[in-house]
Amino acid sequence: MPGLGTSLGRGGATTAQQDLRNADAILIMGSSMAENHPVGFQWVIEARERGATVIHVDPRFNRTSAMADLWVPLRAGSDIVFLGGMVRYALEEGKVFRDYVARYTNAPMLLGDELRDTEELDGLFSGWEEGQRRYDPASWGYRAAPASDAGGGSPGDEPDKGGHGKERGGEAEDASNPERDETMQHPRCVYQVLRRHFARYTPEMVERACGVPRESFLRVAKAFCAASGPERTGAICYAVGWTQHSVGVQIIRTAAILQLLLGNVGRPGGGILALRGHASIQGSTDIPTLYDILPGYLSMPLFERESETLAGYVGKHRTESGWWHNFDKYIVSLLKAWYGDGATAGNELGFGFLPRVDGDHSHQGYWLEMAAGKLEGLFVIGQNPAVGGPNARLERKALARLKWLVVRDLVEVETASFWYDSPEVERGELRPAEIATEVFLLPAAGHAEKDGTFTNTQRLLQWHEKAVEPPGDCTSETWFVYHLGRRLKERVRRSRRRRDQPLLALTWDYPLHGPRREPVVEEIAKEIHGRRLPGEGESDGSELVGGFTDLAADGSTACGCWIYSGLFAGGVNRPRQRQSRDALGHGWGFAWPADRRILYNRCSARPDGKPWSERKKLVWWDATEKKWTGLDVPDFALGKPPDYRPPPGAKGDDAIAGDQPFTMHPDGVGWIWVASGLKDGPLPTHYEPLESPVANPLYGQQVNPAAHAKEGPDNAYARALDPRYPHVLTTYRLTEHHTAGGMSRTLSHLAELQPELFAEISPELAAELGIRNGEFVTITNPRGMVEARALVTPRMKTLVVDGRPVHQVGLPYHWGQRGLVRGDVVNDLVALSQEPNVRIMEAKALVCAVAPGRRPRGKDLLRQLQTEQARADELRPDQE
Amino acid sequence: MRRRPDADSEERLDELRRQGAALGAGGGVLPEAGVRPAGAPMPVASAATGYYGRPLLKEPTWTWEVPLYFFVGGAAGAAAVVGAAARVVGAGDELERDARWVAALGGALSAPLLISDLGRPERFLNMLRVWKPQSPMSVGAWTLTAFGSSAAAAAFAELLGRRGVAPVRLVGDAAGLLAAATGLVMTTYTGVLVGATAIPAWNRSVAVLPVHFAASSLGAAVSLLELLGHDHPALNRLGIAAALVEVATGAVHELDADPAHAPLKQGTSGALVRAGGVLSGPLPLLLRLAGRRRAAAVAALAGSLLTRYGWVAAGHASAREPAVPLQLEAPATGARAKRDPVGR
Amino acid sequence: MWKLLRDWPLLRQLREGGDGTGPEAMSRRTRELQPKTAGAQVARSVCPYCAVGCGQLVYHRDGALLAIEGDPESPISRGRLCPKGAASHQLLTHAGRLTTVKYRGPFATSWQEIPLEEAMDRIADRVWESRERTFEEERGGRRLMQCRGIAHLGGATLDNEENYLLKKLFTGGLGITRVSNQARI
Amino acid sequence: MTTTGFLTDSTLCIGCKACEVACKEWNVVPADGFLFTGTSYDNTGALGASTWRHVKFVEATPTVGEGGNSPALLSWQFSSDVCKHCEEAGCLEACPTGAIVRTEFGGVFIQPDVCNGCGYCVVGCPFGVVEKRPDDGRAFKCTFCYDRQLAGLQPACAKACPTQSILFGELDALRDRAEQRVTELHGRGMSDAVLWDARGTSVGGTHAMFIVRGDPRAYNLPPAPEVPTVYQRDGWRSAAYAAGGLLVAALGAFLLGGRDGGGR
Repeated sequence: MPGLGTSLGRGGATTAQQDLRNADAILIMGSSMAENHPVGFQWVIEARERGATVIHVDPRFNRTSAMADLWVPLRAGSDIVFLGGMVRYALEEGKVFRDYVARYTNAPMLLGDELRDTEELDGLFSGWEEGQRRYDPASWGYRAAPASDAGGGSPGDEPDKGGHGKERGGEAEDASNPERDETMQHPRCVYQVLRRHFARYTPEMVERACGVPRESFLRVAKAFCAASGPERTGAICYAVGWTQHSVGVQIIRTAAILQLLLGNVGRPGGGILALRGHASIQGSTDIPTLYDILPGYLSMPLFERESETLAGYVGKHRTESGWWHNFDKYIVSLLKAWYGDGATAGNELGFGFLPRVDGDHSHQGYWLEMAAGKLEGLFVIGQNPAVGGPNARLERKALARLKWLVVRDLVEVETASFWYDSPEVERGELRPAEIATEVFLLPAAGHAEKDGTFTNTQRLLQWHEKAVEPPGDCTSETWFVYHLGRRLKERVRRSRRRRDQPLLALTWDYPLHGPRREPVVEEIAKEIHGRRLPGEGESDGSELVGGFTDLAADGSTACGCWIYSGLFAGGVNRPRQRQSRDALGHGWGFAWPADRRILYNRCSARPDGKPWSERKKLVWWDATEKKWTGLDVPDFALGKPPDYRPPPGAKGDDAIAGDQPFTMHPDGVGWIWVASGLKDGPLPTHYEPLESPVANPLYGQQVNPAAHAKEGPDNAYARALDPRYPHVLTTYRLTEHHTAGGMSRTLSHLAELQPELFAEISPELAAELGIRNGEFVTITNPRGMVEARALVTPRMKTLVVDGRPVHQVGLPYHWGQRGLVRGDVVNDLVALSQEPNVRIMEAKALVCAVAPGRRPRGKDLLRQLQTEQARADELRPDQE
Repeated sequence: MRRRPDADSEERLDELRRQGAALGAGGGVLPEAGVRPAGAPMPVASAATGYYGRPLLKEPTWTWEVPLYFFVGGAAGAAAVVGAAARVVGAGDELERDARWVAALGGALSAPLLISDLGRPERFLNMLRVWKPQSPMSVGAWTLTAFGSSAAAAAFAELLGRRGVAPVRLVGDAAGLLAAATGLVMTTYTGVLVGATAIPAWNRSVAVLPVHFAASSLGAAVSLLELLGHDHPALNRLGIAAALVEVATGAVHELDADPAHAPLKQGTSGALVRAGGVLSGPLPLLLRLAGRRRAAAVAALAGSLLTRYGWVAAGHASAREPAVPLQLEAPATGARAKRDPVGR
Repeated sequence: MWKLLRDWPLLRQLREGGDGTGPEAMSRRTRELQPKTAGAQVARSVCPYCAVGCGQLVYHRDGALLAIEGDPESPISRGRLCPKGAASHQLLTHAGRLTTVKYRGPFATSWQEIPLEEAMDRIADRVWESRERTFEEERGGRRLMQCRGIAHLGGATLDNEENYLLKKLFTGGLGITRVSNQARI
Repeated sequence: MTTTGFLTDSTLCIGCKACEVACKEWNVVPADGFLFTGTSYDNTGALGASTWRHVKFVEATPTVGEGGNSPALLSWQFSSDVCKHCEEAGCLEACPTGAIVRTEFGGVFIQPDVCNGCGYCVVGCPFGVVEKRPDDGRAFKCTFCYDRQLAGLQPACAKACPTQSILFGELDALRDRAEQRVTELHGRGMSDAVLWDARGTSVGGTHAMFIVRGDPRAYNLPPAPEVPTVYQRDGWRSAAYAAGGLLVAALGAFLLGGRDGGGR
């Protein structure tokens, strides 16, 4: 989420699905919303029926394109060129919403003279250290602003660190007002730097790099840029079609820049809607089961000097100005929630208990450790990497190196059965009798069999009630984790060892109920919401806080996740509320933060506090009441007047002026330019996918320099322009199935609707290869080989990229060896690669070869694969 | 990671550039030319093909028993009529007796045939749940009930009648007349039953079918009696009449150019129908004129049976072809069995 | 017998008329037909598939699930569901659902079923042993406090409360840093 | 009781198949086989004993720059099919057992506890909707969610439909709405939008209407469906002639004299 986080301040969708209804134009790109979020798509249809222009830019003409007014196919992996072209169009054709841009973004800020742009360095920014293959962002800062604050080591360049924690990204900025040029004419101001940076993203370049006819591109640019200004707004919807690229974060950045230039953030019918694919994927980042952050986007302490002590750690992450000035309150309250009385002034409130991150501990990072036999045990809970993981073949084989594996799911997924029915067993690569891994497969409870909250794609927490007891031995994760923790705490009850102190101190006294002694989920929710703890002398009776503004840094409050604080305000279970009062759904569930449904909604009013227009009003300043009011909970200090100017030395939110809507940022404005917080540059730049059939038409730099290819024998790549893999391969989901299929391939009512793996192929390619519709084809690349039914369809277009025809092949990835319907694992073709900021794999733009007929079986396939990989190795350029 | 294209891929790139140019690139997208090129056939849904050539109608679900029943029930009905006629005219007791027995046995055989065809045989009584004149099947169910019992009664009376108990003979005659009356329906209603459906090959023949089936039934009935050893000239006259009608109905179909009737002339169904037609029309006619009554009888029986199977087969073929009900220009290409145009 | 006769639609036809296609032809079952959810209890829930967050009404009676439908009052979904959401009753009730604990020992070639509590004890043992072997309190005199040998994957399909407990125990309690899930950008 | 109906508007359909699944879930309809068809995204094929809602995928050739909502051309149309619930219903008239009845809502309902699987309704349906389920023996089709309607609920498919492509309501109101919608679409330049409603035919109108773009025949919607009962007139007349002829022939044949010398 750093794409949105660094640009706007928070790593979440800025708007609500219902609000799409108010848009005048909707750009859906990197998503097939109609296919993967059909019920949310009703709001797009409603907007369309009310006259909005719906635009879909996608390699395939899919169910979303079928409902759109405009559809443009582009080559998978060329998104930044297309969006960059739109940015350039907005800048050069005078489509920019100047009043908004000049006041609400950092476009007027001046940048340092030492900065060098990709224009000058053929695709690299200044600060690139070829040796360490990373950027030093020192030269990216505003003029007259220190490169970083007291914390030292500027963030964004720490190899060990992931990107989720840097939602604020602003460590490198403080409140010392940088030089500005309100006219945005100064050659070194962000606005002018931006113009020069995107100067070469012309319609002609879009045509050349994306394979989009320039007229079609211009139609799209014109239509979307028209949805701008006081009377009109446009929204952008994206999903993993943008994120699963080696430049994923920067694609989203480009969209954020476009929306800021058009004045579409924080206004009704505007914003950027990140469409997420799992019931609580937003929640699992807010309360992260991730390695690089703690609940509420607080960075995990790294194995480094600053993070030795709480003071050093806070000093590093706390900003002088902006909301993150409260950083200390949130980390301390979290420590109190976890370690309770064990967190004392004496032990830095238990800060020393927290483990330090000393490497890439992301999914892909530790899976490679696993493959190397360095891991002993693994818990897999509600995920199916044997089918859904990048380079699934490598991931399956790695499982055999574990001492033990615990899988919890509704059905026996391929991850649990890898040791006896994986393709590797069929190929003789793995033999059950030689696999030492102990496997525990535990049945899980379903959503209607337990209480709890999901956080949906628009940051909305909704409670689901337990209807029935789970069958047999099925249990909730709450039950599993609680009772596992109880057993482990037993063992350290009397331990004095340092390593056991965190476990000993861990607060684990949840009230239990029911036949299985299940923890009361509402109690956990209250812990997340936060309590004011009884002070010295006070008899206990700890009470719930009102919200995150009540949290303190002195250990007098405990809060499990500050951004969720408020979900139990007034002792009421807000996520459980079911009385929707208005279009934005207030009264139904709870949206973080503070039940704001549209973020940065201060932007919906002019700098003077009045709505930009009657048609697009949302939140405004009530001069008589002296407070912000409107149709949503203002995302702004309620009593702060529009003309407020921070006094010298003001800190935190007080340092944010009354016309600065992006309060999470130290400078209170939206960031077109991200001075630090990103590992691959302050502005988006087009790089080719790690595997591409064309040379980067814009720069000599072929791929994202900061990306990690994790190249190896089992993770081989086709080098650029490899003639043996001339086609672009992209993977996706279908409406009828869910991700790796554990929740759909097993259901007859879904399985029958899409019973077999198919490859969508253009008639031209089919003709070239003599493939007939419905026949089997084999898709190959250096990592794998899958067979699928050919679905020959004119919905797949052959594009002309850089003067040559490029065929694109589409593969949905839902099938595996188990379930009612089975098929090859498409993710065997996906490389285990990492985007630099969030370490996501590149699954949407790959290369492949296609041949008629079925793939070889068993050992023959293995032999074939090895030759493919040997070929790839010997052909790999020495630059690797 | 900086990748510099090496020599051979540069060549490849140039070659591809040439291809691109050759393809008249510039528009960014290849021309629509090769949308359905040879080698990449795709199923098509259009006004010309219908929905991927899929059938619109469902095929009949009747199993082998039903056409057999059409034959048996029809013959039995006709036999009852012949028997009654013989009785009325007083043309011979044995003939009347055997006719009654043929009718009774046919009626008795009909019910089990129909029941075993049901998806839920145990529910056969539901056939008498309601009276629906608008449903030929309902009419048939009630008719068969009446016919079966009256024919049986008539035959049974025949048995007792030998001992010359007067009232029994009276009841027997009444039953015989009732059997004859319902027998008339038995021989004809199946034509309406088949004709009044959504199957084009059937419903376009609805005006012919009852006559066709009646003649076929009569031919079968007299043939049976003849094979039982009766040589009453009336039987031969009826045989000739039946054959004449069959020649006529056959001609009607052969001369008809309606595409809906293709199944009557093409494929397996066409062969069956035509064979049935020849065996029950021209052939017995010639044989009878040549005085070969027994041979004619055998032919007519076989023809009558084949005819029924032929018509049911034609119904299947007709239901598979969407061109007629959808009024497509030409027969839909690639109409295949449900949900398998891939051709596996 | 008499009852049977009285229910005979033919007689009803004779009494009331009708051509055998109307009420006179309806069976007792049809005349007493009710939706299967009549009188059931309802729990308010949320669809477990994608992140749209459609409201669901879960109908249940005597501890058994009857049906799952959209919640018309939801301001997001307005009672509508996609095919997956519509199938979520089957998701919880289909025959292939796992309801017992399966265990596979080292080098074993088949599953065996074991009691839940026993599985929990064994898992606790494994965690403890691996943590004992791979826990590093310090490195180079600097605090690490990390359990290197255990990893976790999953969370995007779980409840917030479940993710909270997972993170709290694994990272806060056991020192496991290798924690990851489907969520990325 | 008001008579109700479906209006299925393919210009709003996103082809998600929620209607197919919602129907199967509510009515506990078994799976219909797991065969890949190769005809676009439609692997269900057709309505049948185990498919009471069926989404059709009609593929044309999209043009770059134009989405499916472009009035200029057809690209990829989706349309959810269902039993038409005819005013003059072939299956209803054909059923000999009274298993098929007309409900107070105007729907055509097969009583599963009465049907004995004679199969006559199967050939009586001009839309190929009714089918016998082999392993069960009885005929099945859309029930119009009679049980739900009795309780004032709308049918499962209509309730689930994410984009209100399937509208359920009072029949006449729906008809007006359909005509308005078509006019509106024409106003938007979609001159190929048509309302399929068999009112002009012997079927006498249906309780399921469809708005589609292009020729309805591409969706297997017949231009002139006929209820088979229309053939009965000719049928019975011909039967009467045949019976009369048979009778006359029989009597005549004997009246012409001769005697049966046969008998064993």
